[in-house]
Amino acid sequence: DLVVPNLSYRTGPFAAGGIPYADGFNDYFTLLNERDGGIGGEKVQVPECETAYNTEKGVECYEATKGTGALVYNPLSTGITYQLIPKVSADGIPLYTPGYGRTSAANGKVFEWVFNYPANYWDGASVAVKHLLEMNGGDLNGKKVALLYHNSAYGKEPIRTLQELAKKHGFTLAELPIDSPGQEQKSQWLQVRRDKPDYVLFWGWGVMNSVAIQEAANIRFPMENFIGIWWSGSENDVMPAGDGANGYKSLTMHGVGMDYPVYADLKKYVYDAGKASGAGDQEGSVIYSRGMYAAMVIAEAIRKAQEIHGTAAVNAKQVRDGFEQLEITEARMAELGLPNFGQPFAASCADHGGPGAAMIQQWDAAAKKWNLVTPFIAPDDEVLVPLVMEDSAAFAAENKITERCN
Amino acid sequence: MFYREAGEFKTSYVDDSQTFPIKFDRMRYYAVLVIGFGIIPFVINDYWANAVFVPFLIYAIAAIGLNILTGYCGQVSLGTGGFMAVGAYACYKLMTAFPGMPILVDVLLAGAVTAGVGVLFGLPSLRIKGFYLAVATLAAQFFLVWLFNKVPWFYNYSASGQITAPERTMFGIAVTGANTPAWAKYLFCAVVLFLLAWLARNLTRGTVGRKWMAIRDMDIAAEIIGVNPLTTKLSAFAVSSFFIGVAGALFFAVYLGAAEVGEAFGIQKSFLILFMVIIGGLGSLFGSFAGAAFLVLLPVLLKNVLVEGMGWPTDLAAHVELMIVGALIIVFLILEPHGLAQLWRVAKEKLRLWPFPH
Amino acid sequence: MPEQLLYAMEVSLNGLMAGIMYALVALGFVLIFKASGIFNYAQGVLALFAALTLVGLQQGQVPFAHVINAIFGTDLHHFGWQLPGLVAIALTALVMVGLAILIERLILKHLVNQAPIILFMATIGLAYFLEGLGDVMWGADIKKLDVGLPQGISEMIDTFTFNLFGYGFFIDRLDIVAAVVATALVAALTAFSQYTKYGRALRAVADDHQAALSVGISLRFVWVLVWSIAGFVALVAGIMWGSKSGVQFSLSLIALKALPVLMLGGFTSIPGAIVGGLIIGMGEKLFEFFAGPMIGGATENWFAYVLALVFLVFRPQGLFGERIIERV
Amino acid sequence: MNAMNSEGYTTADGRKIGGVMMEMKNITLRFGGVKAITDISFDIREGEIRAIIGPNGAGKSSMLNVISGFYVPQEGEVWFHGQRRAPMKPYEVAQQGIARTFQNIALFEGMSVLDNIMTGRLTLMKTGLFQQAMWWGRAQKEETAHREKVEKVIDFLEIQDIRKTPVGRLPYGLKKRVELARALAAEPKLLLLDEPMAGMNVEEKEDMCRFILDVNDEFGTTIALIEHDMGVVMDLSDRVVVMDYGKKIGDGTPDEVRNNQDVINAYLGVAHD
Amino acid sequence: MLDATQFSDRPGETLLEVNNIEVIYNHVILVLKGVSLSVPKGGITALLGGNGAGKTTTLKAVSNLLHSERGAVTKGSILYRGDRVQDLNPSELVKRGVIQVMEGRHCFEHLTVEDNLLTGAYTRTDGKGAIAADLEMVYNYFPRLRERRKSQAGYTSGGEQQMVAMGRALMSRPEMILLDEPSMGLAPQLVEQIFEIVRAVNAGEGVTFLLAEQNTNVALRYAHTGYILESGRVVMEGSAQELRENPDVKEFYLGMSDKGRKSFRDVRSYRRRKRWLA
Ligand SMILES: Nc1ncnc2c1ncn2[C@@H]1O[C@H](COP(=O)(O)OP(=O)(O)OP(=O)(O)O)[C@@H](O)[C@H]1O
Ligand SMILES: Nc1ncnc2c1ncn2[C@@H]1O[C@H](COP(=O)(O)OP(=O)(O)OP(=O)(O)O)[C@@H](O)[C@H]1O
Ligand SMILES: [Mg+2]
Ligand SMILES: [Mg+2]
Repeated sequence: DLVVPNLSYRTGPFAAGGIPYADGFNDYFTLLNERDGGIGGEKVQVPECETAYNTEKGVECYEATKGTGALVYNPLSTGITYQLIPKVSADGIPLYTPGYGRTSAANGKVFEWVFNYPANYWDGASVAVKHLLEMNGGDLNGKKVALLYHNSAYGKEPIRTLQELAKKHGFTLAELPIDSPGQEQKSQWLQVRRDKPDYVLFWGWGVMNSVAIQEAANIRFPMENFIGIWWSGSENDVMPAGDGANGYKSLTMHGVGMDYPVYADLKKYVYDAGKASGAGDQEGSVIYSRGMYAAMVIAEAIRKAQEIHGTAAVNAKQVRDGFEQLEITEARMAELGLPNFGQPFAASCADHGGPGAAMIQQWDAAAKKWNLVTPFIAPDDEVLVPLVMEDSAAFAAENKITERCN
Repeated sequence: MFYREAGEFKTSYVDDSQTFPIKFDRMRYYAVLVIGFGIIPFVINDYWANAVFVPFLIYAIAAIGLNILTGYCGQVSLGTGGFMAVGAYACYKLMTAFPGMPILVDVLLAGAVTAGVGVLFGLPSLRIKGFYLAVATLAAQFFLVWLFNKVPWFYNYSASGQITAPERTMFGIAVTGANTPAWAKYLFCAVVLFLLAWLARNLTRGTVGRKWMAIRDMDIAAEIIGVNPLTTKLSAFAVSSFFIGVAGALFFAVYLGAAEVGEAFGIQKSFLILFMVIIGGLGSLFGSFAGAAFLVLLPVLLKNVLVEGMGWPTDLAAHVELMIVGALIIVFLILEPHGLAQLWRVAKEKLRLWPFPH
Repeated sequence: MPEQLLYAMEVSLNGLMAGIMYALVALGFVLIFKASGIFNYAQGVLALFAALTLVGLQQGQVPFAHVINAIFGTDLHHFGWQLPGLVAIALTALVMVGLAILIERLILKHLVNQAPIILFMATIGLAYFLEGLGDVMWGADIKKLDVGLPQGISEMIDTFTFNLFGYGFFIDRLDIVAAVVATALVAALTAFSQYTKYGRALRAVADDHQAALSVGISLRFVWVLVWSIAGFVALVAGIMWGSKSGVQFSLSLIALKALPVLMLGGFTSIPGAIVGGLIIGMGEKLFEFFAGPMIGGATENWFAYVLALVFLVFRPQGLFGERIIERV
Repeated sequence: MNAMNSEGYTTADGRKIGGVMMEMKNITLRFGGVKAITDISFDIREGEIRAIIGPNGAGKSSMLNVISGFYVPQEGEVWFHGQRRAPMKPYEVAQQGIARTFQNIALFEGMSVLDNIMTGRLTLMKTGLFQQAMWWGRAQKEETAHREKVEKVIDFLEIQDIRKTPVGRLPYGLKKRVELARALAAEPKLLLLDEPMAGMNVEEKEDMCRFILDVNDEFGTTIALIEHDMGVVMDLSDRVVVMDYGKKIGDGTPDEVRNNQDVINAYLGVAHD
Repeated sequence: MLDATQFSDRPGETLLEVNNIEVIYNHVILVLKGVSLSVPKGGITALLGGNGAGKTTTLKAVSNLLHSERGAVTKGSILYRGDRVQDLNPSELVKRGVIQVMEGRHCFEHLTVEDNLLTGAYTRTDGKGAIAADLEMVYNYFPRLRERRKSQAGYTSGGEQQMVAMGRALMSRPEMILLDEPSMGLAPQLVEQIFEIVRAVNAGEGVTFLLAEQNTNVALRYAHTGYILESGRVVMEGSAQELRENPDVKEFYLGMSDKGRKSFRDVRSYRRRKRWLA
């Protein structure tokens, strides 16, 4: 069998995000097993391991599962990702961190075993700014932008990028950290209310999201100028604020909602068969879709590996090759029942980061649903690439890694 | 009678003040050493090292440290996480600043630095007592975490504020970094623990230990019979912080390999280690080991039983796990308020009397 | 008036409000400490548990649905009723009383006359247990708590201050409600502990379990009473914080915001909890306002503690705490 | 020292009492409103057994606390060995060779009897933190040396059999004895005893008296003692101070005191045989 | 209400009966090895014995305060007014009129002296007036307390605390008081006073007393009957009169030798206590 451990967190402060993600991840593989008998005829096992978003438990889970011939890890935690990067590199197991983790891992020359396509935080930051540019006819000069962020590795990721972009586009950037968990954000929002930034960008996770949106509503901040990263854009985050949340925007790197053909199959083979993961009440939600998306990419990578190595029972090393040569086309996604769900991309030895495009979705409180308001927007690579190079070079130096692919 | 101390007469005060006056105990102790250093290193694998032994050894060090402060000197502290962070970041800075320096030296120096910081935050203990002090030490906890999170110098200006341990070797074998063999990790921690435990034992059995305990049991009386509270309390803070600092350094460099301060050394750490000390037994070195073992092993054990064994969904298992741990803590306290160590002592007394009830 | 000053005033006001929210949690600690010398680590979790139960009852959630479904393969979720807020609150209060009784029976009864640290430890065990139980009973997802409390900016104050200074202050209506409730609670509790013989009994128990027993004070009764009240206070805190940030795990962490308040006001003083709350709330917000920008923000957590620490150095028993008796 | 103090005197049973060791001059101690001690002066001479008696709440224990530096009097001076004592911390006082026992036993409940008594010698033990940590060598030598001394005390007070018991479990009377042992272990010049015989029956009191007397003439230790049992006080002490409501109402030999009318009214009630 | 004279008319009627109880601490330490007492109604019974004899333990066994010390009655029975009370919790026992004054004061140190006294009336239901009256009574017994009424008990002198403990017990209007070492740390005339009070309360209100006392000669002067405990066993019992006469008691508990009371100074020779049971 093919083993794809699911390092999930259904407990602890971030359970609300961890649950739907894990469900989506599991359900997709269940679908493959039920419908196609696995990948290339090989069944997929998805042993789940609870990390509670805690690095030590994460390590424990990794060690516990890696012996079982795990093919790839996807811990859904920037903290745990940093733990695992050295370990997977030593153990030779790919680490897939779509939309989170260590951004500079996009540089395959340094990070042989880590993949974070289709998009990462710096892409996200850049896309958000681009969206702002569009809203302002391409000119942000003299505008005020505030970054409200989870005071942790995750939240700090975009700062460098945004500072660069601020220089480039001439807007001023104010940084407002919020300590986890972030139930108390009075100070930050009073400051927003005083300084009246034109836009607020938001890197939050867990309860911090719903509180922020609530507070924004309280101070009557124009929601359409409040843009969250894709981890701050789930139903859980906007629901508690009720109508106040109407118009809130967030990034997303994939489609949302249930009007994709794949759901027909999911319903047939998984939900109705009573094989749904967890409480089975998360279908179609944003984070659920993301878990499913991650599963889809992993499945495709494995399929690719099988193709390359001509064997169904691929091992971790081979799956890495699969990831590195993976190409997801629009056509392929359509085949999979997910037309226009994500962006097409092709990885390479040097490029583990993908195009990094993302869409903007907006919350419709009345209809209680997210609407996509832009197509995929590509990030500003001319700013990002140097940053990635710089950071990965530093890592290479510290750990005496010699560049590959050349 | 299984367990005898009768028929053992001490002919000198030296024998009488040895660590394990009773032959039976001494034997068991040697047995543990043989297993710990002679057998485990050869059979251990990644999982057992990273999931059980290494964390156990490191927490044991931290627990001994806190036990010195709380169990022996009676100063309840909730700053442990913060002090571990000091150890970790000191170690990281030393490792990166002087790549040539032997890792053991890094670790011990990290401990020393922490000792300094510990003394600093120990000063209020002269006025503030009991739970007030406990809460006051949280100031240290939160401030330190904030500091290491905010000041880029501490994490060498890395983009996300994470610190990652570079590889360091001892006798040509890696003990930190990704390529460290399991047994090396284990052995390194085990040796450090052994040394520190020995130091702790020496300190607690002699003059210093008695001063600490005197302050713990009745600080006023202690002062009146000639114990200087200032130096005594601060020495406790220093020693305890040294241990905790070393633990922090190992925790980061050997166990995690990469760390983010808020995540790895948050307030939960402080509580966790305090639990270990109390469950194990305040004022007992053996207790520190027992407590650490209990809180490291139990969750892993439960998890394996519930998830692997009984195939429960992971979240349910996790919740139930919490409930069981909580319930067990309470049960133990009711059975024996003075911790596993005391439970053990009572058991021995019973054995000694066996088969007679009293 | 200069802008800065106005801002500072607004910040202070909101600080006071936040402080009251902290005080609501601190109150629970004080009650139990006053009545038994127990430092109740579980207070935060009690608040979470209360809030979870409240939402659960109100929404008609099936308790343990997840487990039941897992075991019997059923697909239960809701009873399908929707209780009015007050009814739900009343029911939850009852649940908390029941909980208090259980706690006394199963835990405290067996730990009479033990060292404070031991009892503290027991409450930690309790915290773990309740945390797990809450999740198993009601699930770990974020829940919206709505018992019809007003929320959002209060126009009245906004316009009023605007006409006054040309700058409208932001005050959250929820905070105003909290302030009113808190004041009422404090008044009631103070009266209770000052003017009833139970009040005296509580303090006696805190001083010396055995002596209290010997004069015929029933620890069982006192403890059930106190834990019930603490449970109710936790419920109130849970409601306020729950409607603010939704109900899920992190709610239990508000305990950490209450500790400096407790320390500053004094573990044994009910009014102290409020005053401490006000000082802490205002202090941390002002510090963040003035110093935050310079030193990089997110200072509130540690500053609250440092502030309390400073006070303690001058008054080791907190502002209103009982003098620590040092005698040989 | 001036001549008058240095004389000393000889007791009935022919013990030689030396010059003034400790002198309290016009001590006044207030606690908020409560006046615990009002302008009291008296002295304690080398080698004598000095009793302090008086009704409950008279200020006796407070007086001992003043001597051992725990209470700082608002007025008055403490002279020790002919010099005025600068205000000092209790532990400094202890290091000057003043040891004491307490009215409400103040033993270290968490430690064994042996350790408790060893704490008595803390002022005499010198090895530092690092030597302690290393143990072998100095620390161990010192430990055993002092242990021998302590064993002597243990034998002297006949508590060999409870050496290793935790003091928490001891009955009241034995605790008192252990506390005395702890004080003796410090080899004090001046020994302060606060109601050493409270809660003992006659026989135990007799033992206690024996210890006190032996300490006094074997080691020449000066003793100040508070006691409510008149029999004991009158038999043991060379001179007696009587306090009432914080004031001194009598001072002199047992016989003088016994027949002092104020003392009879305030304290003895009936004239004591 | 019966008084001392009545008592002497009809002895025998026992209020409290302790049958051959055994007490163990911490599951291992055996302290009472079969103690039996019977306390006559309206009488004053003294419990004598050296340190560690088990007096306190016996009293705590009766008042059910042992649990809080991790001790337990493992054998025998305790009957109060004929019904078994060892399973009641202490507060129920107090409601039935049995209250203990614990050894070593145990005041509520943060409460004022007056509050301390009032806690004694916790179980009473006969209204504020009655309680106020009794408070007055206690102050009359101990004028010293009236002076210190407003100060925290923790800051009062040893003897004052002893008075507080005594007064607190009286405040509960008990039927039976278990007194543990009432004279400890009290000035001589106050000791007499306390015992006078005991006698007065006993005669006046018919309160029964069981008192553990080291001060044997005072105790035997006021008690009607007495028991002598030695290392957890009753080794002698009888009327106060008989005990006073007994030569052993004379020597070991009253410190009398045939030629009157001897000076403490003379007792220099090492004397081994005589054991009744080897
Ligand atoms: N720390 C203190 N704070 C306030 N009052 C005190 C303090 N210490 C003693 N007092 C008061 O001072 C007076 C003398 O107390 P002290 O303990 O010296 O009496 P004592 O002579 O030892 O009486 P006893 O024989 O009962 O022990 C008492 O009234 C007591 O209440
Ligand atoms: N909590 C306890 N744990 C263990 N042993 C105890 C405990 N309390 C008392 N003991 C033991 O029980 C025995 C009797 O103690 P107890 O206090 O009843 O004696 P006592 O007659 O009251 O002595 P005293 O006159 O000194 O008060 C003592 O030997 C003591 O060591
Ligand atoms: Mg006194
Ligand atoms: Mg006793």
